[in-house]
Amino acid sequence: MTVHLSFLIFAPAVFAVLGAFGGRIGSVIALVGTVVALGYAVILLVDFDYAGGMQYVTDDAWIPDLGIRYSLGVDGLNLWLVGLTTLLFTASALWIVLRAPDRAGLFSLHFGIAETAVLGAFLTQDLALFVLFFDLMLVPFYFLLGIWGGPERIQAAVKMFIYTLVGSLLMLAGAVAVAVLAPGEINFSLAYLRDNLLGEGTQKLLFVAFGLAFLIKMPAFPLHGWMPDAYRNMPLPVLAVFSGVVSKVAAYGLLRIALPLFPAAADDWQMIMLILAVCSILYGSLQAFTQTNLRLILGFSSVAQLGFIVLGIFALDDAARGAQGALLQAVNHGLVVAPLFLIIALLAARAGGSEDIRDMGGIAKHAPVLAGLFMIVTLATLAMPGSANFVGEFFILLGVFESKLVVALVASTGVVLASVYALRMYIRAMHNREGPSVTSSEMTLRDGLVIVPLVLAILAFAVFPQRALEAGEPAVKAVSGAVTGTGAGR
Amino acid sequence: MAEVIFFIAAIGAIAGAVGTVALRNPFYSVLALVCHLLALAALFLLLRAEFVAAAQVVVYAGAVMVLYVFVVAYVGGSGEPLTASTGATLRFASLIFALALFAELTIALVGTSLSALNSDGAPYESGFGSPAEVGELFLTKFLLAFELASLLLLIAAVGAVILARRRTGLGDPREISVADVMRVTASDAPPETMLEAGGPPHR
Amino acid sequence: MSLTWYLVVSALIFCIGAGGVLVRRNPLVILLCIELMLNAANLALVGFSRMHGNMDGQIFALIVMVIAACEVAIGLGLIVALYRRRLPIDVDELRELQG
Amino acid sequence: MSLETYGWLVLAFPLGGAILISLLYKVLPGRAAGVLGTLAIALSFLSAIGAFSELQSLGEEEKQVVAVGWDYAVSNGVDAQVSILLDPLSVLMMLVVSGVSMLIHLYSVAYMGGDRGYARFFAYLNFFVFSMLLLVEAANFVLLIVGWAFVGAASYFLISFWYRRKTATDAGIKAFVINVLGDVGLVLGTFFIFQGTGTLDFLKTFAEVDQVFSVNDGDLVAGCILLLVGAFAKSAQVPLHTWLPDAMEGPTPVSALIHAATMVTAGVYLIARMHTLFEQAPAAGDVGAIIGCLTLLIAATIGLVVTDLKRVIAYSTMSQIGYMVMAVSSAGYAAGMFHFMTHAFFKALLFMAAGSVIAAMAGIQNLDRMRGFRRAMPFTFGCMIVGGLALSGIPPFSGFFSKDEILALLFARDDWHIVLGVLGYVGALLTAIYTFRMIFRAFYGEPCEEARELEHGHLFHAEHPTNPMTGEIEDTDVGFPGPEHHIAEREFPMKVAMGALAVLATIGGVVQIPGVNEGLHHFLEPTFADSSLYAELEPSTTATIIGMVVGAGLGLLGIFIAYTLWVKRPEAPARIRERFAFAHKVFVNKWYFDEAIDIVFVRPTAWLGRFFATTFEQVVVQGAFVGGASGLVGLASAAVRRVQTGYLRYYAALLLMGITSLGAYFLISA
Repeated sequence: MTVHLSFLIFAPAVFAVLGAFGGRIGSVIALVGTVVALGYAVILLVDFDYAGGMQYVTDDAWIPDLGIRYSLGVDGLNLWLVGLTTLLFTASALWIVLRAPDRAGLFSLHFGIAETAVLGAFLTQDLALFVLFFDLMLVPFYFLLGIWGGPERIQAAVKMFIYTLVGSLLMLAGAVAVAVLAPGEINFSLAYLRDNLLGEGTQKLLFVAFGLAFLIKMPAFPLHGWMPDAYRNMPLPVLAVFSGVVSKVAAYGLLRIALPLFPAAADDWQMIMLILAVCSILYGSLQAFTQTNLRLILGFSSVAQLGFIVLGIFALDDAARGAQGALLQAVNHGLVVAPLFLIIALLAARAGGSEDIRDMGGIAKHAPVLAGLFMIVTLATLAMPGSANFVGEFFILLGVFESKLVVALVASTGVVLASVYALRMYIRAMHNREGPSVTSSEMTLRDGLVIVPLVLAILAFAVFPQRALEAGEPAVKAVSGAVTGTGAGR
Repeated sequence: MAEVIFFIAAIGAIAGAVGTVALRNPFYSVLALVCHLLALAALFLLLRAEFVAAAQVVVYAGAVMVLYVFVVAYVGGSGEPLTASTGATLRFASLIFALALFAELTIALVGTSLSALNSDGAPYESGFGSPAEVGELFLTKFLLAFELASLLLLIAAVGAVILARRRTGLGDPREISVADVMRVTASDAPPETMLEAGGPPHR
Repeated sequence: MSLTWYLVVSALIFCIGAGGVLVRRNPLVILLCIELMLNAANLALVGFSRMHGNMDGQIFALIVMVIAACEVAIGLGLIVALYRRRLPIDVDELRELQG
Repeated sequence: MSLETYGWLVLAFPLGGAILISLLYKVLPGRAAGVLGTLAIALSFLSAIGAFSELQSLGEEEKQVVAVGWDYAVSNGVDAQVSILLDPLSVLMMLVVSGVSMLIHLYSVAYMGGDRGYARFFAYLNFFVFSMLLLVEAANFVLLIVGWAFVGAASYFLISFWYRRKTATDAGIKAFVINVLGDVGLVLGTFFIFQGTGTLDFLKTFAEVDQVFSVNDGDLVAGCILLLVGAFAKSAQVPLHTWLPDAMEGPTPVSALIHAATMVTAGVYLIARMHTLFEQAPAAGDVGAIIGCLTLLIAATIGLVVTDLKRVIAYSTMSQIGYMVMAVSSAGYAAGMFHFMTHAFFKALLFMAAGSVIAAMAGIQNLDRMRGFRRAMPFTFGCMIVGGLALSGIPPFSGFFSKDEILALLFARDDWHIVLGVLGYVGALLTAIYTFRMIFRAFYGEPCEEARELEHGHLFHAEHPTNPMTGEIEDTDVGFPGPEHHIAEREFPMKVAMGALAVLATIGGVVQIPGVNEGLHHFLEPTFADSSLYAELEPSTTATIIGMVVGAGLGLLGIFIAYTLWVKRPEAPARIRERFAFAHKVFVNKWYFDEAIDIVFVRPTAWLGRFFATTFEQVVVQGAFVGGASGLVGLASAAVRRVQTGYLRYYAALLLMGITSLGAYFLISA
C-alpha cells in the first residue's frame, strides 16, 4: 500500500484555505483538515512496516536542472514525529474552535499552513525542499505572533523573524553549497548526498551553518535570545504547537541532515555540541526556577529539554542509544509541553489573567481534575521514572555515559534541577493559600476535550514506549553509525 | 543616393533627439521629438519597412504627439527650476554613463564578432514590409499578440480616463499622498492583544 | 549601406534618451525621452528585420509602438492627475518611496 | 493460580483501587472511598499470601521466578521489560508491605474521617502501595527505578496532602527533590553496572557480576556507591536525611506507612537485593555500614532533644534504618530484613498511637504541651508502651530479637565491624532513653487541659484549627485535616489496626529466635544462595547470649534513666541541658545539616539562577547575541536605506550604471 504523503502534508493547508473563506465556521473547516492529517498519521503508525526502511516514498522530478526533486518518505526517524505533529495541531485546532479568536478564519489559515510546513519539513527527503519547508514554517508563526500576540507582539515577532532568519539563511547557503560541492551533478537528494560526502574541511564549515540554524530554531543556549519575547507574546494554542513541534524540527534536522551529511564534522564538533547541550540544560534549568512567568518557565525548561535532546544526538555511542533517546525525547517533550501551555491558559483564566506564579496559588482548591491532570503532565515534564520522558532521558544519559562519562555526570544534575523548577511551578500555581485575585474553579468540558486526550496519550506512551523505540532503532543506528564509523576510521 | 538620404535622415533623427533632451521648454521638446520621429520614418523607409514608417508618421508623429502638445498646453509648458534638488554630480554621472554605454555599444557593433552584421541584408523581396504582409502576419502568426495589444490599448484608454477625470463630489481637490493610502489600511488594524486566543475564557 | 550604421544611430539615440531621462526633471520630458529610447529600439528591430529578411522584427516594432502609445496615455494621465491635485510637476518632489 | 498470577494480582489490586477511587471521587459517599481502598489492599495482601504459599511449594533451587509482562524499552541493546521477580526476599517484602498497609488503611478509614480530601487520600495511599509493591517486585533496574520514583512521588503527594499549608508544600518539594537526587544516583549506578554486564535484568546481572568485575573493581565500586546514594536518599541516611523530619507534615497514617514502615526501608531492600554486587565491591559495602552507623547515632542524639511528638518517632525511624543499613551492608541480610519487619510493626504502631494522641490534642504535636494522657487514653497508652518496649529492645518483644541479631552479626565479622557493633549498643541505650522520654512526657505527670477534658468524656476541639508548625489559622474549606478528630478509644477500625500491630510487635520475633528458630534465615536462603557470607556468618551461641543480655540490660537501663529524668526528677533535664549547652545546641539544631545544605547547594544555585536571569541573560544573550544579530541586520538595512533616496532619477541612474557595468563586463570578458 502506498499512501501519497502529499495528501497528508497539504490537507491542513487546503482545508485552512477553504476555512479562510468559511467565515464563522472557518476554524471548524481548518480543524477538519488537521483531523484528516491526524487520521492519516494514525494509519501510517499502524500500517508502517517496523522492520523496513524508507516507506511510502513519493519521488517526482520538480526542478530537474537544479537537481531538486519532490521527494517524500517515512522512516523510523520521522514516523512518530509526524504522529506528534498531527496530534498537537489537532488539539490546538480544537482549542481554537472552542475558543474562537478574532478573525478565526484567518487565524486558522495561518495555523493550517504552519502544520503543512512542519509536516513537509518532517517528511521531505530532499535538502532543498527541506529548506523550503523549514523557512515556510516561520511565515505563519510570524503572522500568528504579530497579529494575535500579546502586548509586545510586534517587537517579539520581528525579533523572532530576524533572529531565526539569520539561521535560516545560513542553512540556505549551506544547502546550496552542499549540493554544488558534492561530487557529481548538482543534486539535493538527501540519499544522494549521504552517499557522496564532501571533504572533511568543507564538512566542518557547512556543519557550522546547519548547526547554527538548528540551534537557533530549537533554541539552545546561548542562541535562545528570541525565545523569551516570542514565548511571552504568542497566543497559547499557537505556542503549544510552536514549542511542541517546531523546535523538534530542528532536532530532527540534526539527525536527518547534519549528522548523515557531515559525519566527519559531527565527529569533530561532538565535544563542542555536548558542552553547548550541557550549558543549555544547566542554564535552562536555572533560569526556569528563577523566572516567575509560567510561559518563561516552560520556555526555559524547553531549552533544558532540548539540551538533553542535543546531548543524545551527539552522544555518538556505539549502540546509538543517545540518538535513540533523543528521538524518543523529542516526541515526549512535544507531547508534554503542549498540554502544559494549554493549562497555562486555564490557570491564567483563574488568576485574573495573570500568567505570573506570584499572582497564583491555591488553584487546586476547587479544581481537583485540573490539578490531577496538571500533576501528571508536570511529573512527565520532570522525566519521572515511569514516564516515557524518563525512558528518553535514560537512553540519552546512557548513551552519553558510554561515550563521555563526565558529560553525563554533569548533565544528570539537570534531572535534579528539573524536579525543582517543575514542582516549584506546580506548587506555586496550585497549592498554598490562594493568591489575591485567584478564583478556583474546575475545568470545563470544553477544556477537557482538548487536554484529557493529550494526557491520555502521555499515559499510554508512558506505559508502552516500545513501539516508538522499535521504529527508531534501525534509523538512529544508521545515522549514528555513519558518524561513529567515520570516527573509528580516522 | 541611399547613403545621402541615410545621412540626412540620421542627422535629422539625432538632432531631433538632442533637441528633445536639451531644449528647456517642454513645448519645444515635443516639437523636436516630432522632427526626430519623421526622420526616423525616413530611415524605416530605407530599411524597406513601409508600413512601419507609415504607422510611425500617422500614429506616432501624428496622434501621439498631438496628445503631448495638448497636455503641455494644459499643464503649462514652463521650464523647470534651476535649483535642482539632485545636484550636478548626478547630472554629470548620467552623462558619463550614457556616453560610456554608447561607447560600449559602438565597440560591440563595430569591433567585435557582431561584424557579421556588416552586410547589406537579405536580398530584397517584393512585398517585404508591405501592409499586406504585416496584416497577414498579425492575423496568423501573431494573432495572440495582436489581440493582447488591442486589449492593452483598451485598458490603457480606460486607465487614462480614470486617472485624468475630474473628481466630482469633492469640493476641493485634496492632496493625496501615498501615506494617506497607507493610513486607510491602518484603520483596519488587527485587534488588541489576546492573551489566550479567543479572548476571555468564559465566553 | 551597411546595417551597422543604422545600429550605431540607434545606439546613439538610445543613449541620448537614457541621458535625458536622468538629466531632466519634468516628467513630461522624461516621457519624451522614453519615447526616444523606444524608437531607438524600434530602429534596431527594423534593421535586424531587414538584415534577416524576416518580417517578425517589424511586427515587434509595431507592438512596441502600441506599448508606447499605452504608456503615453497612462503617463500623461498621471501628469494631468498630478496637475489637478496641484502637485509639483517635478519628479524630484515626488519621493514618497524614500527609505 | 500460579505464582506469577499472584505476583501480578498483588500489583493490580492497589493500582485498580487508586484508579477507581480517583475516577469515582465525586460519587463515593461517606467513608466508601476508605473501605474501597482498604479492600483493595486486603485483596493484595491475600494475593501476597497466595504467592507465599505457592513459593513454599517450589523446590529450593526454583525459588526465583521471573514473570515478564511486556517489552517496555527493549532497543539498542537495552533490555528493559516489565517483569517481576518473585523470590523469598520479594515475597517477604510483599507480605510485610501489603499487610502493614492494610492495617494502616484500616486505621485511616476512621482517622481521616471528616477530612475534606478523604477520597484523594485513599487514592494516593493506594497508589503508594502499588508503587512500593512495584519496587519490591521489580525484576530489573528500570522497573526498580520506576517503583523507586513512584514511591517518591506518592510520598510527595501525601506529605503535601494538606497543600494549603506552606510548611507542607515546602516539606513536599524538599522530599521530592532529595528523592530525585537519589533516583539520579540510582540511574547512574545502574549505568556503571550496565556498562559492564550489558543487561538490566537482576538475575542476569548477578550471574555475570563476578565474571565481569574483579573484586573492588573501580567501576563497580562507583556504581555501588551511586546505588547507595539512591538508598540513602530514600532511607534518610546522612547527609540526605533532612527531608524525613519535615515529611512529618503529612497526615499521621502517612508517617506510619510511608515514613516509617515501608518506603524509607526501600534502601535496605535495595542493598539486600544487590548483595551480589556489594559483596563483589566490599568497599562500597563498608561505606554503607559506616554511614548507617553514623546515622543511627546522629538521629538518636537528635531524638533525645526534639519536642515534636512525631519528629521524635521520625528520628527514631532514621536511627533504626541506620541499624538495618548497617546490617545489610555488612552481609547481615536476614538480620536486616528481620529488623525491617519488626520495625514495620512497632514503628507503625508507635505512629498510630501518636496519631491518636495528636487527635486528642486537636492537632498539637508539641511534647511540652502534653502531659498525663495515661488515664484518659488507656488503649493508646498500652499500644505506645508495647511499641516503646519493642523499639527499646526489651525481651520478649520483637525488636529485642532483631536488633540483637544485627549486633551479634557485626561482632561475628570479627574485624573493624566490631566498632560498629559497640556503637550500635550505644545507640540502643539512646533509643531506650528517647523512646521513654517521649512516653513519659506524654502520658505521665499531671494531666494537661486536653487530657482532663478527655477524662470527662469529651474530646478537645480547638476554637480555630491551626497549623501545628506555625500556629497559622487553617483554612477549613479544603485540604485541611477537617474539623473532626478521631482517637483510638472511640473508633473501632483504629482499635483493630492498632491491636493487630501490637500483637505483631510483641510476638513478631518468633520467626527468628537465635538457637531456637532460624525460620527467616532459611526462608531467605534461596535469594542469598550466591552470597559467600550469608551461610557462614553465624555468631556463636555464647556470643549471641552475651549480646542479648547486654542488649536487654542497656534497654532497661535506658528506660530507668528516662524514668528518673522525666518522672521522678523532672527538674533534672534542665540542669543537664545547662551542663551540656553546646551539645544540646548542636542536637536541637539537628547537627546543622539543613543549614549546611542551604549554604553549600541551595543558595549558590539560587544565586546563579538570579545572576543568569538578571545579568547574564540581559548582557550576553540579549545584548551580544540578539543585539549582534539584529545589529548586523540593522547596519545592513541602514546601508541599503541610504540608497533608497526616493529620487526616481537616482534609481534610473543606478539602473543605467548597472547596465553599463554589465556591458563592460561582457565586453571585457569577450
